[in-house]
Amino acid sequence: MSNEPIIRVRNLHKWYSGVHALKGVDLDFHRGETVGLVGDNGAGKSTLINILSGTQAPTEGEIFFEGKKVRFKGPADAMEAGIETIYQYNSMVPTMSIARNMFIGREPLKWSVGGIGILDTKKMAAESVQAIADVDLHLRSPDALVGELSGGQRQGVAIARAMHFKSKVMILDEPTNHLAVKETQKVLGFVKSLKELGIPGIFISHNIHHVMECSDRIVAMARGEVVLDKRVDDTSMDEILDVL
Amino acid sequence: MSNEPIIRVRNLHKWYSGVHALKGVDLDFHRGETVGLVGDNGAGKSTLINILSGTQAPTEGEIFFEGKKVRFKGPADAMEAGIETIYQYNSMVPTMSIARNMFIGREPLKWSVGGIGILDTKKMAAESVQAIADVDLHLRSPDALVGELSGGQRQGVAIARAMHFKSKVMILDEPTNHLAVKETQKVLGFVKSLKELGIPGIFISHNIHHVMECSDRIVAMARGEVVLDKRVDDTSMDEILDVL
Amino acid sequence: MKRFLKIYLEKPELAGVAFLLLLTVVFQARSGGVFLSAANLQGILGLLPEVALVAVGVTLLMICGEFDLSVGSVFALTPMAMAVTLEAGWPFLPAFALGLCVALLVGLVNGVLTVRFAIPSFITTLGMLFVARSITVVISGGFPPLLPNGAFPKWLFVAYVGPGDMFRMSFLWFVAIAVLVTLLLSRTNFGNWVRATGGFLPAAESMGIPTKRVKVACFMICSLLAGFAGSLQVMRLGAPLPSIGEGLELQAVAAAVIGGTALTGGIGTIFGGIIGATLIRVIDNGLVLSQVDANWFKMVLGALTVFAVILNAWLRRKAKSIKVETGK
Amino acid sequence: MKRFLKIYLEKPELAGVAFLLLLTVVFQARSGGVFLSAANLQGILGLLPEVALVAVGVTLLMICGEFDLSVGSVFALTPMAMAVTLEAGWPFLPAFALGLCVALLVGLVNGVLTVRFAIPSFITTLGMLFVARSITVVISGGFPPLLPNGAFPKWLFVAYVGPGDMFRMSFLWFVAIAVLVTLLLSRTNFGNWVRATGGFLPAAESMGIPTKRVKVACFMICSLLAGFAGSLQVMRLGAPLPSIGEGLELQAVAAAVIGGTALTGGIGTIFGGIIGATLIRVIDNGLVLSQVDANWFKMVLGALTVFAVILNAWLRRKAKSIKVETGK
Amino acid sequence: EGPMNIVFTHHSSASNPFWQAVKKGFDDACAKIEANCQMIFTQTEGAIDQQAANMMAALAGNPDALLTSIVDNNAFDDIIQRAVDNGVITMAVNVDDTEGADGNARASFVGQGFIPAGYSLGKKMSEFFPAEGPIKAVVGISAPGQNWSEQRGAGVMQFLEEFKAANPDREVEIVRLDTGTDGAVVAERVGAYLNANPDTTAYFDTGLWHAYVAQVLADRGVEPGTVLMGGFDIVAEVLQQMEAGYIQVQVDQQPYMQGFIPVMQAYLAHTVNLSPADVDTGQGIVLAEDVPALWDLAKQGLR
Ligand SMILES: Nc1ncnc2c1ncn2[C@@H]1O[C@H](COP(=O)(O)OP(=O)(O)OP(=O)(O)O)[C@@H](O)[C@H]1O
Ligand SMILES: Nc1ncnc2c1ncn2[C@@H]1O[C@H](COP(=O)(O)OP(=O)(O)OP(=O)(O)O)[C@@H](O)[C@H]1O
Ligand SMILES: [Mg+2]
Ligand SMILES: [Mg+2]
Repeated sequence: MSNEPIIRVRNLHKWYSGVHALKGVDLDFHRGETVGLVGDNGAGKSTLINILSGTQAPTEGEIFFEGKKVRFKGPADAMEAGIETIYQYNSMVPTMSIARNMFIGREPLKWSVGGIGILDTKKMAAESVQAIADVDLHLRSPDALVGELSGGQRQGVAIARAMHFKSKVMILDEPTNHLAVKETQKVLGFVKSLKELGIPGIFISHNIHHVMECSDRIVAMARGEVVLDKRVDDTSMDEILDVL
Repeated sequence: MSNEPIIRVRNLHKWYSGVHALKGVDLDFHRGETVGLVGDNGAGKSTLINILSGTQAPTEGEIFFEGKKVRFKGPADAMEAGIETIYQYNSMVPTMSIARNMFIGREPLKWSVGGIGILDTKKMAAESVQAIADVDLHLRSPDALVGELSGGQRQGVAIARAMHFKSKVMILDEPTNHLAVKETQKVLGFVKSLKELGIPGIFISHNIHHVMECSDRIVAMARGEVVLDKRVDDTSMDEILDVL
Repeated sequence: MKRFLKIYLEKPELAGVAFLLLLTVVFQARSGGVFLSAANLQGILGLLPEVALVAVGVTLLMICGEFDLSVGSVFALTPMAMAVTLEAGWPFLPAFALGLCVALLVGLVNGVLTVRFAIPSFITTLGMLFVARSITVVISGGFPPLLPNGAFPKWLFVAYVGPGDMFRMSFLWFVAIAVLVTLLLSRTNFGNWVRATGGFLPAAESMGIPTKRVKVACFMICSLLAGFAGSLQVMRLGAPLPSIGEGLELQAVAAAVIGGTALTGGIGTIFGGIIGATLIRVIDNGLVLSQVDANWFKMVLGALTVFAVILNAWLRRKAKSIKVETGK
Repeated sequence: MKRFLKIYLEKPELAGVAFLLLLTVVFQARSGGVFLSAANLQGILGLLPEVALVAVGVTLLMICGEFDLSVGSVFALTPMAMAVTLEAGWPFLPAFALGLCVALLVGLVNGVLTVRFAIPSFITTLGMLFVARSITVVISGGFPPLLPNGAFPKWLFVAYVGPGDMFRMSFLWFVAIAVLVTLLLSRTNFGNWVRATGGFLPAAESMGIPTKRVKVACFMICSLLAGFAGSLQVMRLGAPLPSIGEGLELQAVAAAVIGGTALTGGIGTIFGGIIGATLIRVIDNGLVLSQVDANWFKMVLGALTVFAVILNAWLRRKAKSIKVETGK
Repeated sequence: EGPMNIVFTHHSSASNPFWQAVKKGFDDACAKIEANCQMIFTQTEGAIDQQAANMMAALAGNPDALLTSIVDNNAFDDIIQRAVDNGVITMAVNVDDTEGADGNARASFVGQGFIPAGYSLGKKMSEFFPAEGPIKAVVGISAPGQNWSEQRGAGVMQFLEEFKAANPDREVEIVRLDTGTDGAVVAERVGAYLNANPDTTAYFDTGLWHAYVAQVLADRGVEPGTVLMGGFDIVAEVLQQMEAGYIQVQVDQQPYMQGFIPVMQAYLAHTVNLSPADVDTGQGIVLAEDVPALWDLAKQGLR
């Protein structure tokens, strides 16, 4: 049972209009294992994790989640199944406050009828302040608009949210972009801590040092195909740089 | 004459609604010198360079360019003066092709009347292909829409553009974000090459290694103020990490 | 004090309130005191709830990032459906319910077509503007039926209430609904979803919000309010003309924008929409009292509308440049 | 072949062309062959240049990211200004030039207000819709002046030309202008700026494009074309009516959207706008010929408009899912 | 030979009850002669350019007869001339060229012009004016710039000016308001005006929206007849308000007849070559005492 991969990807293809972005990807993600996903720009990393998180539909191929074949119709399905994602782009609503952004789609409610109810704004403010402090970010107030934050502050809020809502699987697409030194360390610490919590993770980064530091296994992609899939202990920085 | 700074900033203040983002910044940028600008998230780095490149207006303070006091009304003014900038965000039009994005505002014309004329599309295509190849980026065609590129590809195009239009001063706001290993090396190489070309540069990054590698001088900011301003040779990684 | 000023002036709807007060003073003077007379206020307060309800719905939908040009037609269709069934002998409640169901259905169709085929709601609802108006004419058979006297509970919808008969019941309905929608938008998770959907659709989607359903719901609320508003008007005036509500769509959008709602979605408040609608009504009424000649009427109306928005933008900019750390 | 199909179907305006062909066949059958008769085509081609010119301007402006609701009013104001001065004894050329200058001025005011105060053009031009219409009525004095016979060169603007008198001169003007604007948009640096400004304003600005001036220029071109189109119509009909062009604003926007222009700016083609305008005219004309009952007319019109856009979206999606590496 | 093809184009939209009555007369008449008939409305009220386009489209189908309102002296001249040249029986209905047969190639005119109608409304109303004291008349222009509204208003004002000239000793004030074409808005605007100017003698509407003004006055408890009111066309609400005494004079052009008669004339012209003749569908002044008789007709859509 514990040997069965939590996510199994078989023969995954993705066609954008005129671009064959994934060309038959086969991958297994195991419980309690953090996979570092590396690859050239445009290799298809984001495409792969977008499919896993339900934001895009595969053109062909199958995904098994906990052994069952799944077909996510949207991010909501994937989140329901327990996949939490930090996207490379597009993860914040700039016209809304930090506190609201933290909880979009998962608002704490004072009471509700049929899923719709009154927001518990106090709890939202308190928890978001806490979550942001947890990533060492200094923000003025949870009521500031995300659109008025600096690049790194915005990324920090996205990280804080994902850390707050830990889930069965964590996917992080270049989470340390825009982040300052301290915050980057926090994020790397978080990724490492996933293993202790038994949460499998997929960590995309162009910084091979970071990837080697945090992952158990490294998967390298190039032009829509997996070109290397080894445990960190079985490979070396040079081998990875070589295939890229 | 050669001792006079190319850009002199005096007592620069910037108020966003409710936020005092720059609190009296004094800085000199000299000819032939690359300055590494580091600082925490939200320290005010982007704000500072946005003012230098004309996208934002300072609330208070003065800027001297080549000794003359200037007041940029918009990015066009700054570009005219010779300041070329790669922004942290917002530098591409996603609905337009790579070739067109490369040349927006500086289109090569077959002939023109009063500044308006017929595009030399062949030249645009050829030069953009060349410029992109120069940053080691593999792109399908110069006609692909920027909005359909991967994060790194997009950043690569922005870099290629800036490298193509070398100017009197180069400002780079976190240019290596989203870039893969090889492309990052290209960019660092480019920053280093600025010195040889005698072009002063301002290089923002959260990767202290990169900054130390490329810059002559390091300026660290925190909470809207300059807290460290030393030549690379006179400081150390630890001192910098200390003030951050 | 400075801080207080800043925070308040930054709210776009409060710039609207300021302009409203200014206009009140001007019109009061120009009309020789008639503008604020009880009878005139009574007149304004009769029509206001109806257009303001439409503005409330349109504002909500615009915050959600969509458009509805068909509100004017629904405004006519709902009461027509009600009147025709009333004339056919149905009791009030089922007839009224039927009317509102028709409105909901129109909203549903608008919403489903828009999100299902991913086409601009501008087009869907422009088509619906024609379709719903056409159905109105068809079911009326061309000749508007009379609302049989006593066929509907006047006391519940249009009777005068309050001191000096200043208000109508419709005003109370309007206030209740406005408060409800305001709370829905600002205090519930649904409201959060609406703002997120209109603010940045890709982010809202990737955060697992059922954006399609949120949009359809907003379309339906918008249509329902327009239909209800139309019914109020018809009950007040006693006869359903198939032509009522023509041009209401642009007026409602204008009200929302004057009140600070962004055409691109995500930004705005219900209160702002109401202020916008009130401004439009007040300008209209004040111009009549100022005896502006027919040919010039529209010019002043148009100019004042633009001026309202300019003032609004200007005040906000001023407020922003006040240097106070708000701690935000 | 597959690749060819893909590339062509992905162009939104070509889906419009396909629908146009389909409709032609349907209407030709339903009208018993009248639809494609010389007389009817002549009729369509008489009116088409006028609305299509307006659509061209509006499409350009929408690609630039702005809206113009005042085109209908300018459509009436320009020829009215011309007619009034003609009646006052001016020769044709100065009168015509004056009319076009008025149109340019309206565009300038629209543009300057919009960019100077950073307010939505929806509001500026909605205000202008009222103001310009009001000025039209005022200068006409309520009653349209007579266009003195022979006061304008019929041969240059509205005379029939071509085999079987199929075309009017206005059609040639339209073709010439359409080609010009198409080239302006696709081949010049100005066109590049327009697309960039509408595509993503912050990027366009930071790249040093004078976005404000670009916008104002587009407003002026849009107004100018509307005014010129209105003049053509008045010269064709021989009477400057103060009421022409009402409702044209929504029709022009609809034409642009049907032709694939995005309401958010940056995306679209002039040809698409023309196809959209043609579709609207053809649907209108075909419905008349198909003897659709008056009360149902609007319903079919609305439904077909929505259907055109749905088909458009569907075809494009199909084209996108064709798996061919286009090397883009 | 097959059934006759008759087309009716005019300047109004489908949500206008007056034209629905014309349509009923038109359809009924067509049923009687078993003709193939089509009435074409415009999308927006008073859109003459659309009407012209509709006429051209309809003529492309080679109808036997074209019935049309001629709301502008020039806009339709060419089109009608060509129709006549092609042998289409062409008649003006409801509104004619102000120059009559001289200004246009149409064969005949059935109906009553806007200006005369306005004039007779004013004239009839003057019988209700108080015998002495100042007169303050408000003319509500429903749609400034549109012929139907401007000309009706002009007719009323023409009479009022004559009245003023004829009574030099009395103070006569005439005000033009933009009242709009939406019942609720008209009610609010005119209601507000009357509020501010309680000394108003009479309100003339160029459409039927004064019925809603009457509603407002009734709501406010203003006695019927305090402000005299009159306007055009008959619908149920107008009759109701006439009975209540708020509306004194209404001009009714007998729309059903305007739809019916021209079809008959066209039929005669087509079958036995009788030339169509002008028909005045009546000054059509309706007063309160006529109302009971009208109810039934109105219900059937005949008036
Ligand atoms: N919406 C789209 N339409 C067309 N092509 C696309 C689209 N999105 C991505 N692509 C293409 O698919 C390929 C894979 O993109 P993807 O974003 O998965 O790359 P990536 O590995 O995440 O790169 P990076 O490291 O730069 O983020 C690229 O060639 C890209 O141009
Ligand atoms: N448009 C804005 N409105 C209000 N506050 C803003 C706005 N833009 C930036 N700020 C604030 O100004 C401060 C400085 O932001 P800036 O973008 O200059 O930081 P930065 O040093 O570039 O940070 P990063 O490394 O994260 O990019 C931050 O506190 C930010 O929240
Ligand atoms: Mg990526
Ligand atoms: Mg920054």
